[in-house]
Amino acid sequence: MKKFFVVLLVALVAVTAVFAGGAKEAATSQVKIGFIGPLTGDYANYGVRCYQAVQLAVDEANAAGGINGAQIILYAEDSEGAPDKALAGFEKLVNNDKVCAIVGAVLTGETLAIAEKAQEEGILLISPSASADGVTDIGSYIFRTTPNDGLQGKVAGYYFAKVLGIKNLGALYAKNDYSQGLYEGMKEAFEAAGGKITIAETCMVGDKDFKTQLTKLRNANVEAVYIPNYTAEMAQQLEQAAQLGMNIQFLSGDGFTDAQIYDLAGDFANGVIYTGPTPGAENQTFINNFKKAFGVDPGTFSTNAYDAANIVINAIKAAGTNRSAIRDAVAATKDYDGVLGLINFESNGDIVATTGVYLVQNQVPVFQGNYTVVDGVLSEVK
Amino acid sequence: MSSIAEFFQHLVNGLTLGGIYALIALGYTMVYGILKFINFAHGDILMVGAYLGLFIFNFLRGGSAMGPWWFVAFILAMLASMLICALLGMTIEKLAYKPLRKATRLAPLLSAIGVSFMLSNGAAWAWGTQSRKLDYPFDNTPLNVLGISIAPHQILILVVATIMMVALTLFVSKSRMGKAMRATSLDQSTAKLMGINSDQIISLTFGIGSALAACGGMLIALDVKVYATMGTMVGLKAFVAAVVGGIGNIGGAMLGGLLLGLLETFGIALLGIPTSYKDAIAFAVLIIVLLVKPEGIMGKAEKEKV
Amino acid sequence: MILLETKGLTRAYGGVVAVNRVDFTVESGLITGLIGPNGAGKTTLFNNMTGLDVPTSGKVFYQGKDITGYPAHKICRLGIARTFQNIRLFKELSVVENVMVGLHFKNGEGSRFALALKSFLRLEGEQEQMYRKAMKWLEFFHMENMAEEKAGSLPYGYQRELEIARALATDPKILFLDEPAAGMNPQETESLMQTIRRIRDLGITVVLIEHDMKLVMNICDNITVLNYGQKIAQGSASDIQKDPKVIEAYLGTDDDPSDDDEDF
Amino acid sequence: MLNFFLLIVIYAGIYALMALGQNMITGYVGILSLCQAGFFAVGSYVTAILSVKLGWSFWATIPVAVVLSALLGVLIGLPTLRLKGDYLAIATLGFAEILRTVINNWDSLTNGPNGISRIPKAEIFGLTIKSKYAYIAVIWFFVLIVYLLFERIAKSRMGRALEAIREDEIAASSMGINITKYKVWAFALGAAAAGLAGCLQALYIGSVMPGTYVFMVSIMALCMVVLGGMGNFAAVILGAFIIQLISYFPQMVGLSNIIPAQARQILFGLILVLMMIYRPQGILGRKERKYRKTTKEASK
Repeated sequence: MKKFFVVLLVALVAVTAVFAGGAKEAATSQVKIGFIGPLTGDYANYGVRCYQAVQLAVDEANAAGGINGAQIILYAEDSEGAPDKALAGFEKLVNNDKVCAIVGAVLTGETLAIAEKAQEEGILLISPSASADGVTDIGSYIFRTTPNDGLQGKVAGYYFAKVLGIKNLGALYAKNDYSQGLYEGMKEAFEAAGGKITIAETCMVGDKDFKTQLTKLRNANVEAVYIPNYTAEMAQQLEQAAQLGMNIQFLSGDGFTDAQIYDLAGDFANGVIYTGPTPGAENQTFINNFKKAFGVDPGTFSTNAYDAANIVINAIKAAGTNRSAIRDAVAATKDYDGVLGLINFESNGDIVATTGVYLVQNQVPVFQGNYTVVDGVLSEVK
Repeated sequence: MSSIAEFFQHLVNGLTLGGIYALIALGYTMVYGILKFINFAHGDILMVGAYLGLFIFNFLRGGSAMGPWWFVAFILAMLASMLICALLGMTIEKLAYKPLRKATRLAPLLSAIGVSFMLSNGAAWAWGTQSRKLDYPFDNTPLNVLGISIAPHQILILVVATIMMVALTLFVSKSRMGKAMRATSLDQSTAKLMGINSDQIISLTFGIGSALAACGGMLIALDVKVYATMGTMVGLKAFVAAVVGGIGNIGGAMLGGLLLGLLETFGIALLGIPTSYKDAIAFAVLIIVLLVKPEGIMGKAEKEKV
Repeated sequence: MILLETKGLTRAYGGVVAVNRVDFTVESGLITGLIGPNGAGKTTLFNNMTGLDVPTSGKVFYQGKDITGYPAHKICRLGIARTFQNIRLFKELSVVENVMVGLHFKNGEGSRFALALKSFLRLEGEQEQMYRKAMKWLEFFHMENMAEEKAGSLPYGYQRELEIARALATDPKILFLDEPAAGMNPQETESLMQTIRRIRDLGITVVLIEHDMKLVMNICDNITVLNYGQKIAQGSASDIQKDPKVIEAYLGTDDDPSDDDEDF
Repeated sequence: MLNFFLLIVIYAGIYALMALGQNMITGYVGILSLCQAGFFAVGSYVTAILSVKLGWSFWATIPVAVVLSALLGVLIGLPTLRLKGDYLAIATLGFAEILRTVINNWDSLTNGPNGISRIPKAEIFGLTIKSKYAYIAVIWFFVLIVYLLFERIAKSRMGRALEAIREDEIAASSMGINITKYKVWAFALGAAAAGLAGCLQALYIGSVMPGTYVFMVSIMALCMVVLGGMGNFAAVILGAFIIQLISYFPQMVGLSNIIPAQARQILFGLILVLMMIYRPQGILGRKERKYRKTTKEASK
């Protein structure tokens, strides 16, 4: 009766022995970095795209000779979008693989869960996408290459009110950290700038039918609708809005930077104004390389992940594999010229960022300017 | 509610959503009716069907411009996808469920969850995690009727759901196979004594249920795009719809689906329930219906023999 | 003395009236038989008296108290126990455990909360006590050597007896037996008759549904006959055997289409 | 590797509590409930809210979480426990989803989708619980307590009543057992155990977010019960340990560096199917209670 159990145990032990033995033979001329993000489950698409971007950065660095001759090895762990799984991945990267820095995690919640442990362990954690306020305040080892929701929302709010002159705005956001964070940041700024949110509708993550919400928005007579969400959901919303005969200005956030939106939404994307990172000179090269490597467009946070990986790689080049030295080197990053443009970090680990504004015309985003908000005043950065 | 037009707009939206639920619920209710277990993998078969349909459709239409051929290609793709999914469903039944006929009720349930895992993650592995668009096989410009916008694909969904329901009802009530199915669902061992090969019938039921899922998958794909986890929530809601309508009852599945779609829509639109509680509405309805009439709206009560 | 009686008890399922205004009385200390062709409503009447079913109209009185609509567990606690037509043992539990379930609410004194607490804290002693009581009942049926076997694995006849033992463990004043001799051979039936008499001698009133006329006529002090849900006769064995209505009911209903109504 | 193994021990402990509760509900009374994730969430959030927002000590949050989960269990149990089999399963699943939706939307209390983070560590005798060994000690201490408690209940008259209900509700009620009361009791006990698991999860992870408490968590708890052996509390703990070992095994041995993440999930699905086919009664099976050994002679 217990045969099954015995066989299972023997198998587990055997495999453990084989792999544990194998792991020890690792060559010395290797530099290990880690990645954590949702690679399966509902958020897999965002995690996988970030992972691919990091992989691309690592491959490119290795092709260019690695770090002082040493090859970089990327260990990726799946968080499934849940903090406990993220923590397990973190433990494994830090204790088993002994990576010297980690790019991740992708979602705010899971990042918050591992950030504290990263701080305790003293290992660099640089998230490409955890945009909620307060993430980097957990400690000195926590960085991110995405502007916090506060900034992006602020620019969006002031831009909508002051530049576009919108007085009366509707919103449709998802009840998840990213979407709600952007909405709340925007709302605060928009209302501070004298605008009014007439109607705010929400949806659940994974919802694909927004007709009810859109019908309510349609009948609320607002001047524009803000839809900060992920790519596929926004494509869906734009298309369903068109099906409902809504002829209204749509506004969005950096979820729109994923070129896939044009595959999914096509012409429905035209006319949308959105905020997003300002592209650096290398942006197009990155997009082309990404497509060549993985056969798909980079996702919303791929650029952030790619830059984060490169910043880590550069820091290791400069400072070696000591974890705290890497942290210091990253903090000292000065005008890194990435695909996001020039990158610097604030003292708390947030990216010093400006937010670009784009208008989609004929399925191509047209850059409208680069903005930041200082003391409640929107100013264009040239 | 600002106008009558808005009311009817919500009605149209609710009916389409309900049509989708109904379509999937049909497959659920058939399988449940015979095997009495929740086939959690049903939603994932739907997803596989949508992917296959997408690939076949894109292959068939090649580089041709949109026209009548696209619609033909779409229908052909749907039929092909239904056929493949029927085979897939039968294979799954044979490998993962058939050995469990005599085990506890929990065994097939967990086995189905295992299958669901394998299908959805397998799809993500093979076909990537990004959403894909299934192009409309026709001009989908919404029709404007008295201020109500109706997209042609919404009409298609309702029409196909109705056709499927009628066809299924006829099949189950009139055909030899259908009668054997009903007999099997009532009492497997007696059906066996009557010379009905119940294994074959169960396999066939799975085939039909899976084909229905594939058909639903392709129609839903028009509405929600194609991605690896597309079947999970919609599958669960469809099951809820099947239970609300009365499980094992084809008309009930249709009714439950439409009811659920309408309630989700009007619950938000009329009753002012926050939209983020949309999923909760479905489950609340389920619980209320089960408490008032545990066998579902159109189901028949079975009293335990004492 | 009338221990239990129904007054105008009616139970209808939709249009089908399974039991129709039946007045049924159980005299204390006697063995009462309830007979009738298949589908006559006997089990339905049982279910309505033991709380497994609620009458459409009419009342059930126990020791003069209206107990209509009481849930089954309450009725059991009043001292009314029963067995089932299709044996309903706790098959995965051992034989002695089955009887111990019967002792569930009876064993010990005081409030049920105190009982539960006592059971929780002074486990061994309490269980030991229950075990001994249960074994006593098994001895009554000469089944003590099967105590640790799974109830589901017992031979059919023993399962029937175990069901009776379990019911007796609830310390009832009335015991309802639903076709206790069904499926038994003549020897087994004979021994069952002895057992039923011994139960009566314990001071327990017995009510039984039975098709085995020999058994019924032999041991029942009082017999009620149902047909089509209605009471058609009541009296001693000899009265019943002579009653023309009863004779007609038994001879004339062989091809009665409503045969399967018994299952309600 | 050892460090990672310790993590598995911690997670196994947390899930073992949930599985013990599930076993009380499903293994003992035979109620197919899919609601453990909901009670797990309630426990986690009670600890998170009380300790972060009101500054309570971790230990003080435990009784509140346990009682609240149990009350919720009663609240959910009273209406749903009348249902049978899969209907009950789907209704309880519905309740779990509703709970999660409420948590996700009640921003003022739960912080909505962002969850609550930086939950303070617990202290005991002036020492802060920090190391993995300390967590293991605390978590498995609770596992032991709940195990002993449940095992005790199982052996008492209540345990037998619950088993009787599982075997045959009608017969049980005819034996004077108030089946509704016992079912609700069992449900509340199971819920309380899951709530306790939630407290410990919140403490160890240090943050809570709605995305954790998905339907899969309930399924995992159920798998642990089935794998271990229904109605067998010790086996269920073993089941929890094995399932966690299987699901984190690729990470522990570095297999996750080689195979893609999806393959790991596919493997898990496959194991689930194979497990059901080859050993549906679990590793140890149902525990049979012997009150007194019958001697061979006695049966002759």
